[in-house]
Amino acid sequence: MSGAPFLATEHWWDLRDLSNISREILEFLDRVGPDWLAYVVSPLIGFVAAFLLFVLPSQLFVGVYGERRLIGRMQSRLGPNRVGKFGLLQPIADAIKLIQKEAITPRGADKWVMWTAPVVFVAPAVLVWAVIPFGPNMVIADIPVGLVYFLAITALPVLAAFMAGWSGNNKYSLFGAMRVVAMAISYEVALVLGLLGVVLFTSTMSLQAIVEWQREHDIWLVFLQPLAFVIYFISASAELNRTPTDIAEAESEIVAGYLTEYSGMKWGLFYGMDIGYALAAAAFGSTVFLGGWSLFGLEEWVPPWLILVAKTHLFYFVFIWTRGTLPRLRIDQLMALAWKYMLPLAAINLLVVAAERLWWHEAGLGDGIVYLFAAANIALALLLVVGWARVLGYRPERVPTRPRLVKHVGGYVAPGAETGGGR
Amino acid sequence: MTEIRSEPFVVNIGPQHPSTHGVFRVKVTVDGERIVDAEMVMGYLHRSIEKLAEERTYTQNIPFTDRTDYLSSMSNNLGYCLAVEKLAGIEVPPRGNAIRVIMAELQRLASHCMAIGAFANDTGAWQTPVMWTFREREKILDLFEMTSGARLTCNYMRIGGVAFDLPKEFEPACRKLLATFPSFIDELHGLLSENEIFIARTRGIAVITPEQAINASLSGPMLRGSGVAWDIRKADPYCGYEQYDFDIPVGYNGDSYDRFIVRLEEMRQSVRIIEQALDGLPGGPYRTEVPLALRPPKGEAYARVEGPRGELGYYVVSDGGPAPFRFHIRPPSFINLSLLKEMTVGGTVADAIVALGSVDIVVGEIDR
Amino acid sequence: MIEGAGPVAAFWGLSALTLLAAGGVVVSRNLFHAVLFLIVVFLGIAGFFLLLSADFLAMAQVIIYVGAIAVLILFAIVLTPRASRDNAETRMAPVALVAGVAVAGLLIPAILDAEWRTLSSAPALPVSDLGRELLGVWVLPFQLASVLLTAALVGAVVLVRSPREEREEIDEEERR
Amino acid sequence: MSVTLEHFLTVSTLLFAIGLFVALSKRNAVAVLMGVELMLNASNLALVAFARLAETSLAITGHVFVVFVITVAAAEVAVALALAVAVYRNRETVDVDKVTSLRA
Repeated sequence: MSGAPFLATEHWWDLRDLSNISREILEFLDRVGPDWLAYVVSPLIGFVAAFLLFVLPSQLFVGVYGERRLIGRMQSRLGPNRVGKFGLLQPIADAIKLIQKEAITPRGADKWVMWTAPVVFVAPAVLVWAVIPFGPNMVIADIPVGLVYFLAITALPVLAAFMAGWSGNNKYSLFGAMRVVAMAISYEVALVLGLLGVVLFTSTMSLQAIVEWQREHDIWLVFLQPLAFVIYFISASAELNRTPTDIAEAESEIVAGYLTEYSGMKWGLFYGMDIGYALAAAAFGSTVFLGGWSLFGLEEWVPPWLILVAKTHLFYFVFIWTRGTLPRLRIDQLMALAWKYMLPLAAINLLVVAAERLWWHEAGLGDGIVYLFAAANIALALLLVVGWARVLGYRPERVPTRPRLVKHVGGYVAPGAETGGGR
Repeated sequence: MTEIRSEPFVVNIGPQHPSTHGVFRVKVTVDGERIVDAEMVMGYLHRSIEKLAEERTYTQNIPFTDRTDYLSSMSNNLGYCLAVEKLAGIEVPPRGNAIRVIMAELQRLASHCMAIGAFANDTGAWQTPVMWTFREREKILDLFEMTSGARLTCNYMRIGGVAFDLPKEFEPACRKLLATFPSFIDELHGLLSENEIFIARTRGIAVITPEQAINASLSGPMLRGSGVAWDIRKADPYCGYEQYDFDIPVGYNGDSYDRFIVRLEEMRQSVRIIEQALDGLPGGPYRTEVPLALRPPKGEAYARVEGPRGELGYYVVSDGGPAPFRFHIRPPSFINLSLLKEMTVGGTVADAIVALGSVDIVVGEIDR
Repeated sequence: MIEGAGPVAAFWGLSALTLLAAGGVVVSRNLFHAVLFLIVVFLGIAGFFLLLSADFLAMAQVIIYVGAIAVLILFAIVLTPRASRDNAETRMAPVALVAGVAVAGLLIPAILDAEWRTLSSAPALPVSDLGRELLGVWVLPFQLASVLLTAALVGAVVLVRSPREEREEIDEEERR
Repeated sequence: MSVTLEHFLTVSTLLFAIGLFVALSKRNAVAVLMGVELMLNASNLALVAFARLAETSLAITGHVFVVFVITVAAAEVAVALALAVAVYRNRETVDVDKVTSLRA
C-alpha cells in the first residue's frame, strides 16, 4: 500500500492531496525563477499551507470559540453568541480587544526578559507543526527523528513560562513559574518513556513512517499500546497545564500563576498559543496513536488531511471535557502521580513491549500476531492502572459520603469512633 | 554548623484575590509551598452598622440587617425581629411564623448553593459546579422577588410578622422548585462527593476536633462537620420549628470534605421543612399591627437564629426611646474564622484556599 | 566539506549567533540573563548538529541541555536568593583571560595549517546505527553511565536535603 | 564558498576558550558551572564535526562519545548544583572567593 505516493495525481485540482498543488507551484517557479528560489519557497508554502489551512482556523474557531461554547454548554449556560452570527466572530473580537489593550510593565520587572518570554513561547508553537504529517506526502519536514523533535520542541515553552514567571517580579508569578517547571520536567520523563514503547513497535521515529506502519498492520497504536496512550494523555495535559493539572495558572490559588503580570496582546499570545500547543499535542497524539491521516483505507476517497483534522478535534474535545469537569490536583499530589505512578508504569510497559517485539521477530511470526499483542497489552494496561495504586500501598478507605442524621441535639461522637454511611 | 532556614517570605492572599469570597486578607508566611504562619487582616468592609442603628427607630433598622450578611438577608431579618419582639413582648400570628420558616429555609438553600459552588471553585473544578448551583439559586431568588420585591436584600420581615402576604403564584412555583431540588442535590452529589480528585483535595484538610470546635464556639456546618450535633432550631426552637420533623446532619472527622457533605445534606432537610410548612400553612393574619415609633420597655433581649453559617444572634438594648440604645449582631462567620490559623498552618497555600472555602465566610457579616 | 549556499549561510549565521551568545554569558551583568544567553548557545550548538546531519544528537541536545540542565541552573539561582547575582568576576579575571587567549592562540593556528584528511561527501549517520553501536561495542560504558547517573542522583539528593526534612522523615517513621 | 572541518574546529576552540574564561573568572559558583557547560559543548561540537567530515571508518564513535559527554555533563551539573545549594545553606553565599575555609 505505501511506497509510491498513491494519491499524487497529475492534475493539480485533485484536492485530496494538497501536494499536487504545491508541486505545480514549485515547477512553475523552477521554470521562471533562479534555482535556489524553489529551495527557499517550498518550506514557506508548507508552513503557510499548514498554518492557514489547519492551525489558524482550528486554533481560532475550535480553540477559542469551540472551547468556550462547549464549556458553556457543560455549565448549563450559552457561551459566546453575541458577536457576529452565533458568536462566530468572537475570536476575532477577542484579538482586536487584546491588541488595543495596554501591555503594562510592572515596576521592578525585568523588562527584556518579560517581553522576550511571549516570543519564546510562540515560536515553538509554530515549529511543532513542521513534523506532523497531514497526508501521504503532505508533511513539511519528514525528518527521521520526528518523535524526538516533538519532545524537544515541547521543552521550550516550559522555559518561556519560567522566564515569564521570574521576570514579573511578583510572588504569585514566581510560585507559578516554579510549579510549571517542576511539573513539566517530571511529566516529560514519563512521556519520553511512554513514547519509547511506540517506537519499539514501529522501529522508526519518523511520524510519516509510524502512520504507514499503522496502515500496513491495520491496527491503531492506541490498541497496541493502551498504557502508552494513557501516559501520553496525562503527560500532555500536564505539560499544557490544562485542568486537572492546571496548577501553573491555578486561578483560585495563585491568581494567574506566571501570567499574573501580563496584559494586552502579550497575555493574548500566551492564551492563544496555549490552545495552539493543545491542538499540536492533540494532532501528535492522533498521529502516533490514532492512525494519523489514515482511516482503514478510507483515505483514498476522503482527503487525508480532513481525517487528521477530525481526529485532532476529537482528541481536543477530550481536553475540553476534562477541563470542564475535573477539580485541580495539588502540586505534591501531581508530583507523586508523576514519579510514583506514571514512571513505573512506563518502565513496565517498555519491558513488556520489548519482550513482545523480541518474541515477534525471533520466532518470525506473521503480522497477525499484532492483534494478540493488542489484547494482551490492553489486559495488562487495565491490570496495571488499577493494581499499581495498591502496590504502592494506597488502599481507598471507605469514604462516608453521607453524614449521620441525628434527631436530637447534644453530645458528640469522637472522630473515627464510628464511620457510618457508605460510598 | 549554623543552619540557615531557607527564609520564608510573606505572601498576601490579599484583599483583591479571586478566592477570598470578598474583601478579606490573609498575610501568609510561606516557606516554599508550606505555610508557616497565617494572620488575618479584616475591616475592609466595615460600615459601622451597629453605631448607625442607634440613631434610627426599630423599624428603620430592618434594612441594615439585610446588608450585614447579604447572602442570607431573610435569616438576619428574622433574628432582629425576634429580638425586638422578645423585648417588646409582641405575639406573632401562626401564619406569620409559618411564612417566616419557609423564607428562612429557602434562604438557607440559596446560601448553601452559593457556599458549595464557591467551595468547588476553590478546589479547582473551574466554574462548572458554580454555574449549576447558580442556576438553582436563580429559581429561589425569583421566589424571593415574587414575595418581597427584592432578590438579595429582601427587607421582607417586620416586627410582629412579615411585610406582605404570600402572592397566589408563590405556592405552585415553590412546589415546582421543591419537586426538582432533590434531584439537583443528587446531581451535585454525583459530580463532587464521589469524585476522586475532589476527595483527594478536601479529605483531611483543615481538620477541627469536636473539643476545638466547642472551645472556639463555632456553630453551624463548621460545628456539625466536626461531629457535634448542635442546631439552634432543635436546641432553642423559634417560630414554631418544634412542629416540623427534620434531622440534623453530623459529620465524622471535621475536615473540609465533611463540612461539604453536611451542607449538602442540610439542603435536603430544608426541602423537607419547607414542604411540611407549605402543607400546614395556617390562614389568618400574617402580622400583628405594631406602631411605627415603637417604644419597647427599658431592658435588653438576645434572640438567636440558625443562619446558614451558624448561630446568628441579635442583642438589642432599649432605654425606652424610639431607637435602640445598643444594637449588636453575633456574626457566625466571624467566630467560625477564629480557627483559620490552626486550620491552615502546616498545609500548603492550595490547602489554605480550600480551608477558607470550607468555612464559607461572608465578609459583610465579619466586618459589619 | 559542505557546499551549497544554504548550509554555508547557515554555518556563518549559527557561528555568529553562538559566539555572540557566549559573549553574552561573559558580559551580562545579571546572572539570569547569563543563563538565557547560555540557552541560546545550547540552541546554536543544536543547530550545528543539524548542519552536520546529526539530527538525533541535535534533538537530544535540546531536550537535555535546554529542557533539563538549563532549568536545573535556573532552579539553583532561585534556591540561592541572597547570593549575589551580579555575575561579577573574581580577582583572577586577568589570569583567566590570559589562559583563554593562550588556549585559543595555540590551537587555532595549529588547526588552520594542519591538513586534515577530510571526506568530500560523507553519508548521514542514521539513528539506528547510533543505537546499534551504543548497545553493541559500547555496551559497558553505557551501563557505567547509567550507574554514574544513579550515583549522581542519590548524591545530589543527599547533599541538598536539609536537616529539617530529615527530622520530618524520622517523625513520620515513628508515627507509622 | 564551502565550509570545511577547520571552520568547525575554530568555532569549537573559540567557544572552548570563552568557556574556560567564564569558568575561571566568575565569582558565582553557578556561573562557573555555566563555563564548564560551555567547554563541554565546545568539545561536543568538535566530536560531531570529526564524525561527519573527517575521513574515518569509525565515524559513529563520535556520536557515541557525544551521547556519553551529554549524560556525564547532566550528572555533573546535578551534583555541582547540589554542592552549591548545600554551601549556600551553610555560608549564605555561593561566591567562590568567600568559600575558602575547610572547617565544618
